[in-house]
Amino acid sequence: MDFSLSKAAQGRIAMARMAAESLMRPISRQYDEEEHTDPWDFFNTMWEASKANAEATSLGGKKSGDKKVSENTLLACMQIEELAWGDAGLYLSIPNPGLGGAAVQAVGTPEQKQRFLGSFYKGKPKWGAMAITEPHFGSDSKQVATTAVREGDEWVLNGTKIFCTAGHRALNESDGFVVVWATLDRSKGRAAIKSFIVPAGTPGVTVTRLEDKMGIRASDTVTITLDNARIPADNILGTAEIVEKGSTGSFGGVMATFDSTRPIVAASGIGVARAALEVLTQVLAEQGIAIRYEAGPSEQTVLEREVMNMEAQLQAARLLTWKACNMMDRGQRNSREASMAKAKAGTVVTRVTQKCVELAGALGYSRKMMLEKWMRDAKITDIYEGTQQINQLIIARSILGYSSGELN
Amino acid sequence: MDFSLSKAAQGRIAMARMAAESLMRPISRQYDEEEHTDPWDFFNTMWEASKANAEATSLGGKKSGDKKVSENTLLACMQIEELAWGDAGLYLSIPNPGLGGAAVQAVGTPEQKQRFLGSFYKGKPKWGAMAITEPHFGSDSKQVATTAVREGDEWVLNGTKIFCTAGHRALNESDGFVVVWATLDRSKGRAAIKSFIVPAGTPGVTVTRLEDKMGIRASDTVTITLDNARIPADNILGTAEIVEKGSTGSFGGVMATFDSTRPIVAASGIGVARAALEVLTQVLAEQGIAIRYEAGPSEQTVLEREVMNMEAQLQAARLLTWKACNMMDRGQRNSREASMAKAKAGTVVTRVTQKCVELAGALGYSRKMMLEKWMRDAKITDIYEGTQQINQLIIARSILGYSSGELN
Amino acid sequence: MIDFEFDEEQQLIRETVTSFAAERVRPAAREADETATVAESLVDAAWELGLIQGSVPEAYGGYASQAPSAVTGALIAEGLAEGDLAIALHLLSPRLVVDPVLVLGTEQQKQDLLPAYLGERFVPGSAAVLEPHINFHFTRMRTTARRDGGGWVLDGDKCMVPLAKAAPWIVVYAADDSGALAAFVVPSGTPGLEIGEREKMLGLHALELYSIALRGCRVPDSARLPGDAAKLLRRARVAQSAMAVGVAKATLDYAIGYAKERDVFGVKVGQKQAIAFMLADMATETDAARLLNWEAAWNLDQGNEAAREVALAHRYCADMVMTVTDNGLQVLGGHGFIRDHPSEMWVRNGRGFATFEGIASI
Amino acid sequence: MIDFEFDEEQQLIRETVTSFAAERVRPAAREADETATVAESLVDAAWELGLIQGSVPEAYGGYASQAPSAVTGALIAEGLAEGDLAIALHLLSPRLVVDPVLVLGTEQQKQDLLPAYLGERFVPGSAAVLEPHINFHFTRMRTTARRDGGGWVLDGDKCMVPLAKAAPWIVVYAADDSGALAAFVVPSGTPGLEIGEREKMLGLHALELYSIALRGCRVPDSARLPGDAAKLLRRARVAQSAMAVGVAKATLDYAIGYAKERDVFGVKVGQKQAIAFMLADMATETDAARLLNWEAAWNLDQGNEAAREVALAHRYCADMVMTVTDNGLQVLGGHGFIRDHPSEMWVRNGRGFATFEGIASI
Repeated sequence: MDFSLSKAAQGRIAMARMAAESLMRPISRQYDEEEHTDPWDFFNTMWEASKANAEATSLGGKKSGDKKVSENTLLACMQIEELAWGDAGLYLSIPNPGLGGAAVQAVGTPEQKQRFLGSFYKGKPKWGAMAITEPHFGSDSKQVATTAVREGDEWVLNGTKIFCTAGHRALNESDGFVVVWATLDRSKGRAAIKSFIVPAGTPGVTVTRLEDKMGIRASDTVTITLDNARIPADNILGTAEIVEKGSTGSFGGVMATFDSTRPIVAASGIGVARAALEVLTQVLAEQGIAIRYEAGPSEQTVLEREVMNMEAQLQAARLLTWKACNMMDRGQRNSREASMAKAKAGTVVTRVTQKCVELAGALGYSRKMMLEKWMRDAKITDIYEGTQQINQLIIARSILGYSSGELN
Repeated sequence: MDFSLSKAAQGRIAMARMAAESLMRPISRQYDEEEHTDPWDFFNTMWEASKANAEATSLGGKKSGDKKVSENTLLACMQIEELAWGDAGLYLSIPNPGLGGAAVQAVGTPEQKQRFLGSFYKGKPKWGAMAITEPHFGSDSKQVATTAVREGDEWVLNGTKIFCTAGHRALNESDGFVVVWATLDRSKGRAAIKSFIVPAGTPGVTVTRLEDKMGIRASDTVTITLDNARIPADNILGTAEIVEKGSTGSFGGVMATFDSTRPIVAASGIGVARAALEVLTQVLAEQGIAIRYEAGPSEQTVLEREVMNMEAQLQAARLLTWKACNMMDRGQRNSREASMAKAKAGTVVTRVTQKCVELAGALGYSRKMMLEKWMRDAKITDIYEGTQQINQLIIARSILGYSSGELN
Repeated sequence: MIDFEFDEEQQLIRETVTSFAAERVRPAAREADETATVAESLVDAAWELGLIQGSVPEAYGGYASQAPSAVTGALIAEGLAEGDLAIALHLLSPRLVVDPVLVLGTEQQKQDLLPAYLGERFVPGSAAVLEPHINFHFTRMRTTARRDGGGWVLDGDKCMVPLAKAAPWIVVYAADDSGALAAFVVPSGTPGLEIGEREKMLGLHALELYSIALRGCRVPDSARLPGDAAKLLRRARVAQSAMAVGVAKATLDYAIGYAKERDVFGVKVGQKQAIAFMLADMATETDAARLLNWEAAWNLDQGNEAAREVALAHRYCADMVMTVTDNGLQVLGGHGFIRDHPSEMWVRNGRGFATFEGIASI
Repeated sequence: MIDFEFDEEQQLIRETVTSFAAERVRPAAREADETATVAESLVDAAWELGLIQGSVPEAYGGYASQAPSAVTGALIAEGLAEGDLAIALHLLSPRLVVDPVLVLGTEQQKQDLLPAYLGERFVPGSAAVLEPHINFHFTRMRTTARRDGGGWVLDGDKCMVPLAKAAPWIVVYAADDSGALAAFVVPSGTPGLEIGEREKMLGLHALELYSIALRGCRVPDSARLPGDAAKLLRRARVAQSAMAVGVAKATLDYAIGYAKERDVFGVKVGQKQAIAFMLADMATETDAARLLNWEAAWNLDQGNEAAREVALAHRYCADMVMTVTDNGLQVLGGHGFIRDHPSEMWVRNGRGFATFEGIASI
């Protein structure tokens, strides 16, 4: 058991922190106010950095193969906490393969990985995205109604996808791609749901709506309409057979990517909440208020206790997140822990940011400070990549030993 | 809209408060420690008082027929808050017709009311009780498996009832009665569930177990076994026909008695929690700590805020309870409000009494003070007469307009 | 005796306000939020309801038969806020001057100030209470009122001052030389009263809010309302708390509607216990908060100081509305985060209730 | 690097303790609670596990190879408390003397006191920390230690002193003349050390607890442990918090078992979202609290003061265990209120964690 940060972790955090401070914070308010505009300077800078990083990695410069236990997932979470500390909307807008890339990485063939990820960091900034949700369902993803029909060497996709993060930038602003969930046969349920890589420029694929949101406004969230969109036959992720659940490439396989993305979402929320708590305690310090951690209830002020509670809750969420990462890095099954991290962080970051706004009084409520923005940004943590309720279901099924049929 | 106490309310509260202070508090700890013993002096005193009161009422001395709006339910709640403030276990042990009597009052024929309630307050102390729950079900009362079969001029009852409050005193310590829920035909569901008045001394009726409980230890909670227990045919409450729900005497009719008993349970819990909060604030006052209600979070101590929160929560629960009573007294349907009062009070009194123990430190945890007892007594509020979860279901069905089939 | 039934007048006012809120205010709410304006036509229509005029006695141009009631004020505040909080605050802003003058003012002050608010058309009122620092509390203002000859000199900074540009008078709250809370009616254009930029906030986008600076702002002795200003701010807290209940009620009903429409796992969202119980809890808490606040209002109407009751209700309502609006958004899942639905706006507006001080009055 | 995996020794200790708790402690728990005793045979069996001996270096008669670890102590405390809290506190009571002496004592004190605890059989230890007043906080004791010639005079009242009658030494915590927290090893029978009646509490029935009075109780200078006594009480907080996690874990598992067995509305109780989500939350909070407390323990093992980390974890665990045990009872409905099931006992024991101070040590 070890609670110290490795050198690698310290380095990753420092790098991300630098980007957050120098590139994200200065433009954070602007791109919140100017919804649906693109911070190209930021994109380009991040893109060049990622490019350099990708080249270094491919040259073997950053291998960590000599370590007993990997900390790749952990490092990713730590990095993302820092970036979201900078700005959660901008973090989600960084040109990268995103959730679509994660799916390709998780269940794609070597050829697909090469084709879509191998040369991703070439040329101009690009985005990958994932399209699951549809207008008639949110959490119940086996309800996918978008269809994929095989015609010759192509798949023909039809349907409407909503709440696709970075879909606009993936399809309209770059040569990116979107991974689209579609069913081969609605009567066959989960087993028939497959994911398909839809590249930018595919005819019949249109971004039909840009959502106006409460927070994370720098990030685009779009509706995508697929109207006889044709993609090559080998753009399907996994097998086209309708197989039993649990197999690679099936619904279960794709769902498993949530085990890595949920801790990441948790970490991003924690970054936002930490930003808020830091600013609050800084303002308090300026007023000469220090937190007396070892004071009793008849001495400690409400303010001190609230700050203390927030620090404990935030650290609890962070440790659950790190635990889920640590398990993944050790190759252990972590669905329960990933959902615990996500559910806990969703609640905590929502409450912490709301409480910081409250405790900062009129300053907290004003757009002169960033607290109100962070409250708006934090709330999405409890919603996307599985709402609080979905994650509670997953945890409950796991501890009770119930199937999704027994508990839903 | 009026938040003032009527003269009648003030009188009722003062009377109950006197009994609570002079008769209950002095023996409260003793009958908590000496579980399964009977405070006969207390029983006799209360019985004589009730007798006198019953005679006065029957002579018309206490009629309130000249008032526009009745406050009978409200007065009952206020009285019970005071009695439970004295001791919740002793309050439940007061010889009276109890929940069994409430059922007779609600759905009995005039003849039954006369027979079981008309001369109730004659002779020695008596108790009435209600037996619903069975070993295999708690909240889902349509699962009643105790059977009632008509044989000639009698009903023959068979089954086991658990968690019957005052059942021991009703059957073994007095000439009381227990109202037993039984089914005429299990295959017919709710509509076949009837309630039957089982008098003390009925052969085949045995108290087979006295429960050891966390709190309200002065009150007996028993298991009753019915082994070919025969009662007169006219001891059935309501009709013996298996009719549609909603009719008088049917399951729905009996369930409706909860609309009056739930606010009463809420009130009793509020009495316990108020006792705890009063003692805590008194101890604080002795230490020179006054609550600064209008202080801000950087001035107010945690202790002050906790007390303030508890006072607000308790008063909120009390007002919901009074609202449910007021509606009943006005003849309005109050199922939703009765469940709101019960659910809210269940949570609040549990938390308030637990918090009082905490804030009083080692004193609170010790049996030298009463706080720890009140914490044990309060918890039952959230359990009996429908758990928190059952009341949430009722509220949710009401606001969503769902049937019990649509939401369960 | 304890009774929760409305009397006829209360019933009438409630119905009037509720239907106006449903028919006129709610449909205008999102556009008002996005454009940061309240439409003139809406203001005119609301004026016709006589919500301000009805609280002022006939002697000063209104048509009230008695002193303004905090309970009635709470009914109006809740009803309008159920339509939209920012619009409600705008429409009721005249009370920010009318109510202090009626409750704290001298006969002369009433005659001088009230008739201006009771004409054919809406005249905005304003109050400067909040200050832009983290330890603000209404009992300890940093803004000072210094005795100077026959008048007072006001100094300090205020924020979230509603309609400060358009209002002919702003009631400024400050601590006097003895530290006591005092209220001053300051006419617009008074030298030393500097109205800053319009403020942008988390919520209340439609309401014009300004920071103001008081720099040696000199007012005559007659500007001071002689009554107990803390009493006024307690009344304001009751009005605000009633608005919190209105916002919670709006949220609850919208979430119920959504939960009954939306499918999940083969049933409606509302048929899932997790959501159903959340809604049940929202309903219970909204009712509980309303009752607690009514009791505080009733206490004020009885002439009681009610410092404790108001503090309890204020705190309860502020916490309640945050929880309820947050849960109301959560019921909608991803849709709750999108500005097509009002839920996120109610969260943003709801978050302010622990902060708002004196921006509503009864 | 951040890693949550146990090392081999930790794994071994955990398995040993957990199985002992399941096989020996839990089955004895209810009877111990009702009869207010811990069976001798159980104490003897636990002594064989070497949980105390393993924390003392060989030089003093134990077989530890290193300084006592707060992380290892937390594993032991959690494991035993999962069996039963009162019994766990009894079994680990020697540490109330051993740990302070090891951490705060001089070489001479270690040699004088430790071997007595490392014999063939269990020797009870005791510590006097809590005081019977409402504003107790370990940083501000009312019990005083006054310099007097070459020794100290102790005065004050203590409560919840475990095994005070049987323990050969009680470590008494008091504020010295400078107000600093100090620890004194007081032998039983010292004049002025008056042991009162056995105390009855809400929970912990099986643990012998006493009030004690110190009335001019004179001890030599060598009785004072020279190290930072606050450090010790922070270690105690970590041990207590670990026990809170153990109680929560016991509650959770029992409630899960019940929820999977019990029918309601045609399914199992656990298939209802309201109960299932409550259990999910209990599981998450138990895990979260454990991690937070481990981090605090780890910080202590690094030699850090960790005042903040310990305070955060202590508060978190105390709140967590109350919520979890209360919900654990609620899952059982009426059955939870009956003493046939352990749930109500866990609530009574769980409620104490915000109060307990120094009755466990690592």
